[in-house]
Amino acid sequence: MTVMNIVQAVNRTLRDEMRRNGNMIVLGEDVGRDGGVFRATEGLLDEFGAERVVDTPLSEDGIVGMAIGMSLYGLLPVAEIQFMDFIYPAFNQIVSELAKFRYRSGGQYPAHVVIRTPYGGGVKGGHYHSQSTEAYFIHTPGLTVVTPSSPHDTKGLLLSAMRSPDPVMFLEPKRLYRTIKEDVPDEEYLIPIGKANVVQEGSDITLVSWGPMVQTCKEALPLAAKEKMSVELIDLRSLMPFDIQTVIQSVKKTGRVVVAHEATKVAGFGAEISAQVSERAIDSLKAPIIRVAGYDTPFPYALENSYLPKPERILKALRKASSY
Amino acid sequence: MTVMNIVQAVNRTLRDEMRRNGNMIVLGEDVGRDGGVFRATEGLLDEFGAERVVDTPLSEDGIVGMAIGMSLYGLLPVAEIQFMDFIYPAFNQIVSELAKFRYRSGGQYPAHVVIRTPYGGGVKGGHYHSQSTEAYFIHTPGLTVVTPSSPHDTKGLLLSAMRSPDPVMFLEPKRLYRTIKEDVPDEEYLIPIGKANVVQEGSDITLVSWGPMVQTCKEALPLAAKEKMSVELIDLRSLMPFDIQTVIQSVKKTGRVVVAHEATKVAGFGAEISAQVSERAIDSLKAPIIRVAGYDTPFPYALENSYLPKPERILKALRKASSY
Amino acid sequence: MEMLQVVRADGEYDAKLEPNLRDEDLKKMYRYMLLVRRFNERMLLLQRQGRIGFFIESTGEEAAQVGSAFALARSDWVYESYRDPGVCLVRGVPLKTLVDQLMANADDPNKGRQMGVHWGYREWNLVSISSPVGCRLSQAVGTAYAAKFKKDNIVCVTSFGDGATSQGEFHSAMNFAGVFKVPVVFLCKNNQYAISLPVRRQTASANIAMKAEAYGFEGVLVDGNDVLASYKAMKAAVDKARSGGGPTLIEAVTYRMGGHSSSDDPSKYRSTEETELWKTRDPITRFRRYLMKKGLLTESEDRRTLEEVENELVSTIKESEKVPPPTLYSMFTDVYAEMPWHIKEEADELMGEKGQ
Amino acid sequence: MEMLQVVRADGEYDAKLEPNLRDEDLKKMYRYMLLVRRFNERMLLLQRQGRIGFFIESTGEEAAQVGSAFALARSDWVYESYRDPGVCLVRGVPLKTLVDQLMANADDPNKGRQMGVHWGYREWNLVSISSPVGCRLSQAVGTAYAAKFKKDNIVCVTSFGDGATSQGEFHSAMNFAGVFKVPVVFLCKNNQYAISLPVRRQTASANIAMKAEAYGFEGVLVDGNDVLASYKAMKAAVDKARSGGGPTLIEAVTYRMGGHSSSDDPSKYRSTEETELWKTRDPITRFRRYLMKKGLLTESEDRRTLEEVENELVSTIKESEKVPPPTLYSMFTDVYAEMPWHIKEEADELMGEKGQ
Ligand SMILES: Cc1ncc(C[n+]2csc(CCOP(=O)(O)OP(=O)(O)O)c2C)c(N)n1
Ligand SMILES: Cc1ncc(C[n+]2csc(CCOP(=O)(O)OP(=O)(O)O)c2C)c(N)n1
Ligand SMILES: [Mg+2]
Ligand SMILES: [Mg+2]
Repeated sequence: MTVMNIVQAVNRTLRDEMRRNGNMIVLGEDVGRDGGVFRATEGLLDEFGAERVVDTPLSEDGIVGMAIGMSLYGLLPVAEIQFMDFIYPAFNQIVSELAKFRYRSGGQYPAHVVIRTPYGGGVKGGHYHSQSTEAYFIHTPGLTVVTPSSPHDTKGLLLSAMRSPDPVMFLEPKRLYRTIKEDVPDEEYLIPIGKANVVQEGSDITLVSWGPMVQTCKEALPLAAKEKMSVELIDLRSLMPFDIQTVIQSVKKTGRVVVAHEATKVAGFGAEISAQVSERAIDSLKAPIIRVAGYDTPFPYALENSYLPKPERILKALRKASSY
Repeated sequence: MTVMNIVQAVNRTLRDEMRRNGNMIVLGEDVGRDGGVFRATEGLLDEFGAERVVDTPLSEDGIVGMAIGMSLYGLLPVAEIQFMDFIYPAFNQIVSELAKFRYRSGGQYPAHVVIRTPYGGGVKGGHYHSQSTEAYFIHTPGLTVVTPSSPHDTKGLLLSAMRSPDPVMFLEPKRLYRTIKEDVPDEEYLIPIGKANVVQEGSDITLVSWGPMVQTCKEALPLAAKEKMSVELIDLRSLMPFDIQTVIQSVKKTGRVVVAHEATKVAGFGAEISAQVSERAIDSLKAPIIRVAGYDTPFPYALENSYLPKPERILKALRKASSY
Repeated sequence: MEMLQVVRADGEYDAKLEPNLRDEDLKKMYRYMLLVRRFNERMLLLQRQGRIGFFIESTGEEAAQVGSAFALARSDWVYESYRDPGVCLVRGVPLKTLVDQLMANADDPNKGRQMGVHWGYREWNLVSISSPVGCRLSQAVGTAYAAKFKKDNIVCVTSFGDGATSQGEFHSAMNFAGVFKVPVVFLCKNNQYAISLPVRRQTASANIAMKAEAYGFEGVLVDGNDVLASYKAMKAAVDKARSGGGPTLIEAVTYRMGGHSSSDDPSKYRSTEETELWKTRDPITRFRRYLMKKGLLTESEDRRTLEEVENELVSTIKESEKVPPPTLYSMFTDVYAEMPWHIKEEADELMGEKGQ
Repeated sequence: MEMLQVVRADGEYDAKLEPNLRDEDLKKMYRYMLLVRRFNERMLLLQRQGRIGFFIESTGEEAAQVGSAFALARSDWVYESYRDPGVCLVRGVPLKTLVDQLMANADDPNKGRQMGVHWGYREWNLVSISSPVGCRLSQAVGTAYAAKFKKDNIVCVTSFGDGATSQGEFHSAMNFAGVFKVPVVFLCKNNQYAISLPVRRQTASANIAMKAEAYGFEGVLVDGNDVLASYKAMKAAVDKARSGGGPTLIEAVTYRMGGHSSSDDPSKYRSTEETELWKTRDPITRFRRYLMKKGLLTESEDRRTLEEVENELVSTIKESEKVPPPTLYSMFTDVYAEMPWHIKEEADELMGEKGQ
């Protein structure tokens, strides 16, 4: 066991896997000498050399395109996109190419690239260093989308992502990079992609969340407990595929659902969870399915604190659901 | 009144507005001499000249970027992206720039660009000439998203798009380009953005759809009538903003909802409609909200016919909703 | 910049420039060129008859395809273009496999998942094509990087059109190739048009080859209607790449003699004079003249080869048309390595419906 | 390619190359350069003290900013970069307005919506900056197109870093500019680094200016630490553009003397020798020497100017700090021209909560 934060968990897990897998390559802007702007790749250049830890020119489509080509030839490229907000120059490579290679080639050319990227607000970054656009990627068949909410999950999920035969978007909650520290086992363990984690069991309301918002939900739990609401908190961990079974089971028990995410609300992934629940468990529902989400504006700067869903907003939604 | 199809309606409306507004410019690949690969800009070059009908190099980010810059200086650029599947090289320009210019500049620099692009399947185009990814754009605050389903609506909505002060994604149902002909008034009329159209009133089930799938829904109506289901068909017309009031009013009457779209199902815009309904009208619901959508695979080629939702699939969903 | 040419349009040639190829190979090259020409014509006809859905021909571009493909090793990788049936054939892809792709039938290794001309064959290191113009170039750079990393002695070639040079992804790929000095060859077949846009309005640069300088490596201009020059240019580039010399950009100057695709009418945007002029530069006529001058081909051999090619095409089409379409279930596989629950649900639903 | 230089690092100059500027203007230039230097230092300090959230300095790049901005007309448009406070100031933006942006307060014309250094002022034709590197270039081309279309006699300038030249959007913009021959000037401030990546690993081309050739127009290499050379290069480019000569790419060679941003530690990736070397080329020292040699500046005038600048900064900061933050409601406006129902609902909900 070692106590570490999320960024350290990323760093160790990359290092361990690079030691194990000589075909693994890390590439991206400033990942080498600089160790990444968040330090997630610190030390890798020294240990593995510039051929395996590749500082690229400033071009996201070049990074992802090159990673795809590496992967088709048998390497395991793990690309870093400095901020999720800067992934769009590579959007064509991701949605048109990476996501479809296996399918369009009839299985001849599976492209397995892991794209790591920090996302989410809370770092005073304004709208180009704060967005959460997981829904774009979830809505793109062929991509796997994963997001951890703790150092422990980071290790287990990142390992699974790197061992998966499919392309994986690995979304890292940057606001939590250094705020949560916990024991992480030193030995290898895989957290299965597609399985949710029931963070806390409860009987009154199901609270579904993922990524950085899980932490906010956790902070809302004692507040809810104080008001005698028994909340079952589910951390989806994996957004595509997502573990609808765990959600539905919970809803059948509680009859009430709140979904919390940081992304803007309209057409966010919360809508999918809501739609799935009302498709599969409408008779169990005792209240409207409530979404707590980012407001439908570009991510603000000065007013970031009012923009981000806080434990109080979640509490309010829980109250609304439970008192309906 | 003139009988015309959708592509003609686009063509006439562009022409009329260019006559009216000397600051309007049409730009894109093959829009000039060739008149557009679907002929939507036919004749414009001859009438308005190469300065206003601009054949661009093969670069979507160049097209949208240039259009933004034109618009900031006071022109009205109407850009054509040859297929929606080829919009991704411009995705960064659209989501990071076009959508956010007004907001980020505190209203100093509103960017008003209309992006016209054909979308949807049914033309034997395989996955790069068939996709429907409206959800990406709906999930991007700052963009307006509109899609007509008939020649009449095409004219009224395209005019509104060009007169709107906001950036508009104008999605044209390419499968219907030449299949529906109807009378279109010669005089100017605007169809308001944000208002749905109740195609048929009914009392048993609310069927919500948009774009090319509206036609498929219309074909399902007589089948449903034969089975004594009274269906209220709502054509959203505008997806952002969307007319939730009309939907909710209908649901309060019918208690049953089917949403039909061509895009892949997971995290598609159907999920948002479903989520809105269960948030706002759960007590009116007598059945699960059912989505009929494209399967969650890349768009196929040989099997396109089995992939696209057909009237029968919609009928099946209507039956399921009404017999629940 | 000078343009490399070995054989002139009239069949005269510069013996000093002739590449070192066996007579056998020269004859094979010719046969492949004929096959590509007739393949194009036949497939366009099938498309007109509704027997295949969509087709893009490469008539006029046979020399650039066949010449460059001859310069590659079996183990080299190719990110070919939709105008490269000749490259596929030279690399060993059976004619039937190409026709299967156009028919999108159950024998297509791509499982009928893509529009016609979107070739892709793992067995021959031909990477699955996609439609978005320009996005394959950086992938080719990545493959070249990987090969160099693994110390495999292979070169990665990617072929694309003049229009593709305008895409941002062209730039990224060229830049990465220069920075990482990988064994990649960029082959731009400048056929003068991107659908309706003539190349002089695609870019203001004097030519395309010179664009390589901006990325720190060499650009080469070659007569793409001259199969020997096309061979030579590619051979030099792959030799250089293989020996650690890094990337090359080749601009093969050629002409799209037909429409852009089976849905295009080129008379809207170009003149008959222009097309007539380029007919006088036809790569096949030219090579035929050369071979005859060299005594490697007689009129009767020529006729016989054409007949063989025709027969091969007719019988192949017949065979391909017998193959059934892909199974319904195949629509749902290969999205992921393992089918996730939500796709399984959808597949089950559809299969259930059809089972009824 | 030769690099244009008027004043050497030691203040010696080539009188034949001196631009035609009034003494008044030379002194103004110097004052602006000082102001930018001290602005950078002060703001970095405020950032360290937590009084502003984020800052990017442009120390070392004062000459390129001030020199180029002096060559523009009031009506010209500028897509400036985050390292261009000097451009904003020269164009007339009050110092307080820049500080308001960094404080994201209610006086910021951008309504506090963006991180620091994302300038944007309609009143001075300075187009609102965004973070994604490279995406402003094609917008500048569009603005230039529009101006030409409207027969307005203006030029559009866009300024960016060496790293930006790797983005696909750089390529598209350059290509469109060449094809449409619009009155645009691309100013690349090559400060040798893109965060940690040195320019020699950003591209394999000999320099950045030469990249213009691939797009059919001229590239110019200029000493970006020489304010007069920077002025001259930009003046020539805008004159050419204004008279219908089309685009120019200027590479201003300079050095990022500080870290990339307030979150960066450059000692991880570059040597002290290197930074020391560039200190000897400091643009302000150089220009001071020149002015003194010309008898346009005395030691005491210099001290007085610095004092003035300091006072201006101190009092401006004080003023800006008095301004309240933007209103809560302002978070919801300007997404669209009119607020749609769903945003209104969200605004009402939040305002309701806060009202309680
Ligand atoms: C990103 C993208 N935009 C537009 C298209 C539509 N399109 C298909 S081929 C083509 C022209 C390609 O021209 P060129 O690169 O010269 O190749 P050629 O067809 O001449 O061989 C266009 C515009 C596309 N496939 N991809
Ligand atoms: C598309 C994109 N990718 C990555 C970043 C992160 N980033 C911000 S500035 C920068 C380096 C820019 O270097 P350069 O263009 O040389 O400008 P400089 O900062 O040196 O003035 C990077 C990588 C970004 N802002 N946008
Ligand atoms: Mg071409
Ligand atoms: Mg730089």
